[in-house]
Amino acid sequence: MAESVTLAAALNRALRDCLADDDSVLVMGEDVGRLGGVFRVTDGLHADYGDARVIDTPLSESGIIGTAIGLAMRGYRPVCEIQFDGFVFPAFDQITTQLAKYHARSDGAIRLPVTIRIPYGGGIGAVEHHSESPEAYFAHTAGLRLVTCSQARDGYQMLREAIACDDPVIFFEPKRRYWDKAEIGAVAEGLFQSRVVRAGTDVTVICYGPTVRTCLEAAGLADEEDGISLEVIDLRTLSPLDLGPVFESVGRTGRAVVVHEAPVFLGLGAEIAARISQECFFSLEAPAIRVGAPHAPYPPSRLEHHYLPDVDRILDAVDTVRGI
Amino acid sequence: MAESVTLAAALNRALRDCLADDDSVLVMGEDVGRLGGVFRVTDGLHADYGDARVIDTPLSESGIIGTAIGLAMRGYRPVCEIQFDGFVFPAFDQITTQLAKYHARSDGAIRLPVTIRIPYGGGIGAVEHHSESPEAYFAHTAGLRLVTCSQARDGYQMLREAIACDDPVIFFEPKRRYWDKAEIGAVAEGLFQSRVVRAGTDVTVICYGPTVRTCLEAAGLADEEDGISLEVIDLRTLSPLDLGPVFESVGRTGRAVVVHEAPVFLGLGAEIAARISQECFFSLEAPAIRVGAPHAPYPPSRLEHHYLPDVDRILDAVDTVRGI
Amino acid sequence: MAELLQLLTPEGERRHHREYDLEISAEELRRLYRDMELVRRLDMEAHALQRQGELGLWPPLLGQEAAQIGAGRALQPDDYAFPTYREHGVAWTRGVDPVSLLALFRGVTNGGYDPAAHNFALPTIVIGDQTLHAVGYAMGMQRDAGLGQPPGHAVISFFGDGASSQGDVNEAFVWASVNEAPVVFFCQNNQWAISQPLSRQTRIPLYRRAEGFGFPGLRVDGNDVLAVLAVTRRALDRARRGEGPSLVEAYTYRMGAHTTSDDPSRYRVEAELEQWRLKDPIERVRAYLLRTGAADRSFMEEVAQESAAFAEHLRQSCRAMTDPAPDAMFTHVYAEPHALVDEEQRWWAEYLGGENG
Amino acid sequence: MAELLQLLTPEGERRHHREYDLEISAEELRRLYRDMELVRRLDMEAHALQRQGELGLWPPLLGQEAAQIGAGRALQPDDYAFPTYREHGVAWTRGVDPVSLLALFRGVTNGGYDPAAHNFALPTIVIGDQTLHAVGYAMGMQRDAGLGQPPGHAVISFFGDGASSQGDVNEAFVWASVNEAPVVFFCQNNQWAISQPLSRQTRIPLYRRAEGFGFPGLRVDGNDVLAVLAVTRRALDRARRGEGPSLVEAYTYRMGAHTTSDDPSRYRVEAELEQWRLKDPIERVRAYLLRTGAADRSFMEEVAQESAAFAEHLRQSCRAMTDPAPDAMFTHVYAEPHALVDEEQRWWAEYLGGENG
Ligand SMILES: Cc1ncc(C[n+]2csc(CCOP(=O)(O)OP(=O)(O)O)c2C)c(N)n1
Ligand SMILES: Cc1ncc(C[n+]2csc(CCOP(=O)(O)OP(=O)(O)O)c2C)c(N)n1
Ligand SMILES: [Mg+2]
Ligand SMILES: [Mg+2]
Repeated sequence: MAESVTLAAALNRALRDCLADDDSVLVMGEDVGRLGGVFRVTDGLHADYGDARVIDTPLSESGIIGTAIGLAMRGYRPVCEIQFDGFVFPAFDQITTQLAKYHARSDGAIRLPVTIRIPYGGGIGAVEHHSESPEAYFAHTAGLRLVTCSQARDGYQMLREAIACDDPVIFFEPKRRYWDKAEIGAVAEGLFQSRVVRAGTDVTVICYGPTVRTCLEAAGLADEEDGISLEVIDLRTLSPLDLGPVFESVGRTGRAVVVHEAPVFLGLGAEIAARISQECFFSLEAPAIRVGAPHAPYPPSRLEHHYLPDVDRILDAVDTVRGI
Repeated sequence: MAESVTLAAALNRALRDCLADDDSVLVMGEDVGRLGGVFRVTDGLHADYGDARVIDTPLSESGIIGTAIGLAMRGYRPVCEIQFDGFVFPAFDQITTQLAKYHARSDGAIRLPVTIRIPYGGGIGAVEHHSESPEAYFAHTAGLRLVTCSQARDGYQMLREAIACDDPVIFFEPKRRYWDKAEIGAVAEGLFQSRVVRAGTDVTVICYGPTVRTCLEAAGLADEEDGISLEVIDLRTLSPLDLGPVFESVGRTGRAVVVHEAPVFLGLGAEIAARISQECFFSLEAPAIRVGAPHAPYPPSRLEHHYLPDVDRILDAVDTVRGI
Repeated sequence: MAELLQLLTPEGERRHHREYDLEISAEELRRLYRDMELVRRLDMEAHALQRQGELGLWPPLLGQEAAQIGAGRALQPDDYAFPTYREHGVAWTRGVDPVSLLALFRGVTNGGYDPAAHNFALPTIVIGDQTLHAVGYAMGMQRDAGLGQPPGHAVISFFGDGASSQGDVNEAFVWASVNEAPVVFFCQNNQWAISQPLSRQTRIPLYRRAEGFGFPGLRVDGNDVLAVLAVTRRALDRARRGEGPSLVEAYTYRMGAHTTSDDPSRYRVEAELEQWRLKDPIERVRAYLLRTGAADRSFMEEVAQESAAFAEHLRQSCRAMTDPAPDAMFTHVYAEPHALVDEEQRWWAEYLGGENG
Repeated sequence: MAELLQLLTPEGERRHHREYDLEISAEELRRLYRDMELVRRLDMEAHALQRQGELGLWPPLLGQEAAQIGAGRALQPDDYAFPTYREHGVAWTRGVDPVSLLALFRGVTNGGYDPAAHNFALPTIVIGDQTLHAVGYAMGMQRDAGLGQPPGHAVISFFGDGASSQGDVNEAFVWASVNEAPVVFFCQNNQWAISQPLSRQTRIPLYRRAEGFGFPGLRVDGNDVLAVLAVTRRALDRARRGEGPSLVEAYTYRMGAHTTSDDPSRYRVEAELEQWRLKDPIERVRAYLLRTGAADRSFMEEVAQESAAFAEHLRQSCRAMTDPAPDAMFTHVYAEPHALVDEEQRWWAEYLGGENG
């Protein structure tokens, strides 16, 4: 039944199937109803499931997460949409002090199976606050799980697993890849695990979400133009990290480049680089290098191509770790 | 004029002197007036400067930071107190999307010299939300400066510099050290820079805020009991980091241990370890090790001594990097 | 000051109110008296235990017994309550073992009981957060019954006068209003938020906040357990019938310090307390019981004895509490297995084993 | 529906109001007409430029010209205004170069002008945040004048009907009220928050929200520039005299899409627009001007010509804009030197140099 659909459509399918399979699943957020969300990921769900299951909320992010916590305590599985990455911050208190901690606080008595969907990342020429990559804030917060997909096939499966998970999960959706098509349907193995998406021998390139495609393009170019073989790993799970395949790979290549859109300073790359230097100390030929944004706010969109990691900057880093 | 006072008194003195020297300085927060703050850091300021300069605010952290931004736009220099580390999150949106970004957004036209004082860290036997170490969230946010002091001498000088700074500064106060005494008065050199607080030759121990004293105690013990010489560096500035002295030291010792109370996963230690492995790649005898909290919420206070880094865990890490 | 709804005067005289009157039996009255006596004793003992170093902290409810017992006894078992950190009296009415409250403030747990077993959420320390949880829970009740149907059950969310300034509390008002959620916002206006007097939070009586959000608000004498009971029952019934939220402002006073760490002498005057002592929530019930013969001295004696035994039980149970194992900080971070936590848990176990051995 | 304060009917007839009447000269009237014509033209042109790919996005103000010009012209130079992202008309009244608004939505800057030069803050995209900035700024004015003195100036904060549900906006109400801050909260209730109708945010008219916080709220016909001007002036005067905040709800309608990325056909019906077209804010002024002879066709002609020239200027200036240098993303992150930013800036310069060279 393999069939090629966009990431947005795959996520829509996942939500629809979850609503159908489990009456406790709710979809809630700003404009998720009639409009179907600003990216149409919830398109048609309200028409089929109505106000009881698909909730258009007031304009208040803290309210979305705070009420989702209450709904979860009552036995529901809310899937919350935060309209854009830059608008999750009003909900930061509810997420970090309540959603993340309630299970531990109750010594396991209370489970909060809340999924928070966040379209994230740049590259769509948007105005301020619409291109942020806030994953590091949440990764540093114990009690939350973070996952992100790079294409439709994973997107469908991972969102279903996120909703099925009894822990709070933040599901980061690479908004500039919403329109990329891939086949879905076949059950993708090893979800919530990182995966080698291109095997290689010279340098290990670690990435996730929107930069996976960029890294694969870089790998293609490196191979064609210079015969350099990059192994590309899609992390998929950001908290916890699944670094086993990374260590295995770096053990072979001795060289690692970590790529993400978020600022490098204390971005996920910091943890990954630190762990690589710890676990692969004796096999490293060069220090792991991080490619990401500078320590600066997301710039006006006419500059974002300089701010975001692109094929050239990735290949430049590859050269650096290769000592060129 | 050197004189021995507690950290709390030193900070009180700094606030008092800033209020006296600059009419644009305001002190604001919950209970900072008549009560003098729950830690008495603002003791007596309201009596001397009144409602115009020392503002008891409504119970609303977003309001404290949001109005401080407006006051700064009007030419004031607000010094905001967040009562406890765990209560900064309702203000997270105003801090990350407004305070941190307004200067860049206005292409430099608007400066927001807002200081946010946050008593942070554990070890005082408090209930939940009163022992957090949230510095990594803010360090990952461009546009903010983060500093923290480990004793009264730095505290006085650094708070004065923080208030004088034209950028937003988050000033982290190690609450369990509020009652430690030190001499203040003499101008401490090299503020906003890290500093070697104990010279050593075998292992470099990097720390800040509340863990500096712990690390110095560990260094004393290591010296007496095993003749191991630890060089202890007090970072003092967390964003930007001042790692020059760290690289210099690790260049000599070849071994590094990073210590903080915050969870290790994506804590500041991740950035520091990553930078050390990058800058000291060829002089490192062992991977840098991080000592901090596990990926778990701050536990009930009867367990906090297990959660917080103590002398034993620091010395255990020292043994590890020494290959023992 | 706004008219204060009262059914029992400080002197213990019964007042009647056309709208909010209350039929109450002698037995019910005695029960309310007993509740208030015992939670006041709990409060006293906890305070003493803190002074003796057995607890890290204690937020006293002294003076707020009527507000909490009145509200708590208005609830039915299937209703659900969301407390702050001061609702020891409400916890009592929900059948929560008082010892588990001591456990929390002793620092052996951050929770202490299973909320689902009592339909009573855990104490919420971050001011205001629980009001949104309450609205969400109420939206769940609406969905269980079917949207548009009377939910049949209701939620009550406690918060303080200071909390009324938090964004979350006001968002909770918006959500409750537009969803007609079956929730009662119960504000204990004890006049203070640590050192901040009410005037720092509002210029008008707090119960009027509700008007601006489109649901009814009412101020009641928070030291009058009968009035609180009557008003809260009404508000809960309204919610159960599907007529939406309401706000109850229980006008009372924090007779003690904010917590055992606080020093009120720095910010308020003794005279204020003197006044409020005259309005004690328990005295007026005692007077009424005796005058009407609904109870006699021997009953008061029984309660006093029960209270003494209760106190002894609390002291012993508190002192008997053992610290949790270090392992406890890892066990419930996640509901499902988590690679990093498992790894760290193993490391800690080994490390501590090594240390101790 | 709540009574709608109106001084000029959709048919262009003058209404009088005992409390809120307005003395206004023919010249002032013509100026208001011209303002509205030109900002509508700005809106049209920006919309077209976005369609041509010159702008990344545009949030149209179509239908809200009277609300914005009326409020903007009520301000004095020393007053200060805090906009959302849709206040192009207010920006116009503050002397902000419309081209800099195009610059922001073209993506060449996140700001575009110096707020201090116009007493007009930068557009705020995160819903509601600016209301607290406004209150803080007003608290600064109070301190400049001396607490208890009439501040003499006032602040106006714009926000939308959707924003009324944000915690920050309600906290701003609390802070303004308890501080008696000289601030006017100006809510353009354009009936929609993207696809969400007003009913998702409140069950009662928004102007009544103010009651719950202890300050006056008033609803005015937001398509009537005279009524908006009169009411806003009054509210600002009140604030300047030190009598505290007030809320003005300008009842209007978002005639266009939320932004150029939005598709309203998915969530609202054409019939609704038809109704509101009859209430056009400019038509009624045109009719009134002509009927009363305060202006003749030649004046309208002049304005039309000015508008055409203005449009041409906008098109050219927009197309002429060059992208900022990559360096720009580093220059203003901090006001004072910053080691990390400087280091990264150097790296980028070298890297790009290497690339291009
Ligand atoms: C978000 C947040 N900010 C600050 C605090 C510190 N704090 C604890 S209780 C309190 C005052 C609460 O006053 P009120 O809401 O009236 O409740 P009361 O303590 O009087 O029962 C404050 C400021 C907190 N717990 N949470
Ligand atoms: C905190 C936040 N959440 C969500 C958004 C996305 N968003 C942009 S405009 C808007 C609707 C705003 O409606 P309203 O306040 O009525 O203003 P209007 O657009 O109608 O002028 C939303 C939800 C945002 N900008 N900020
Ligand atoms: Mg109170
Ligand atoms: Mg609107």
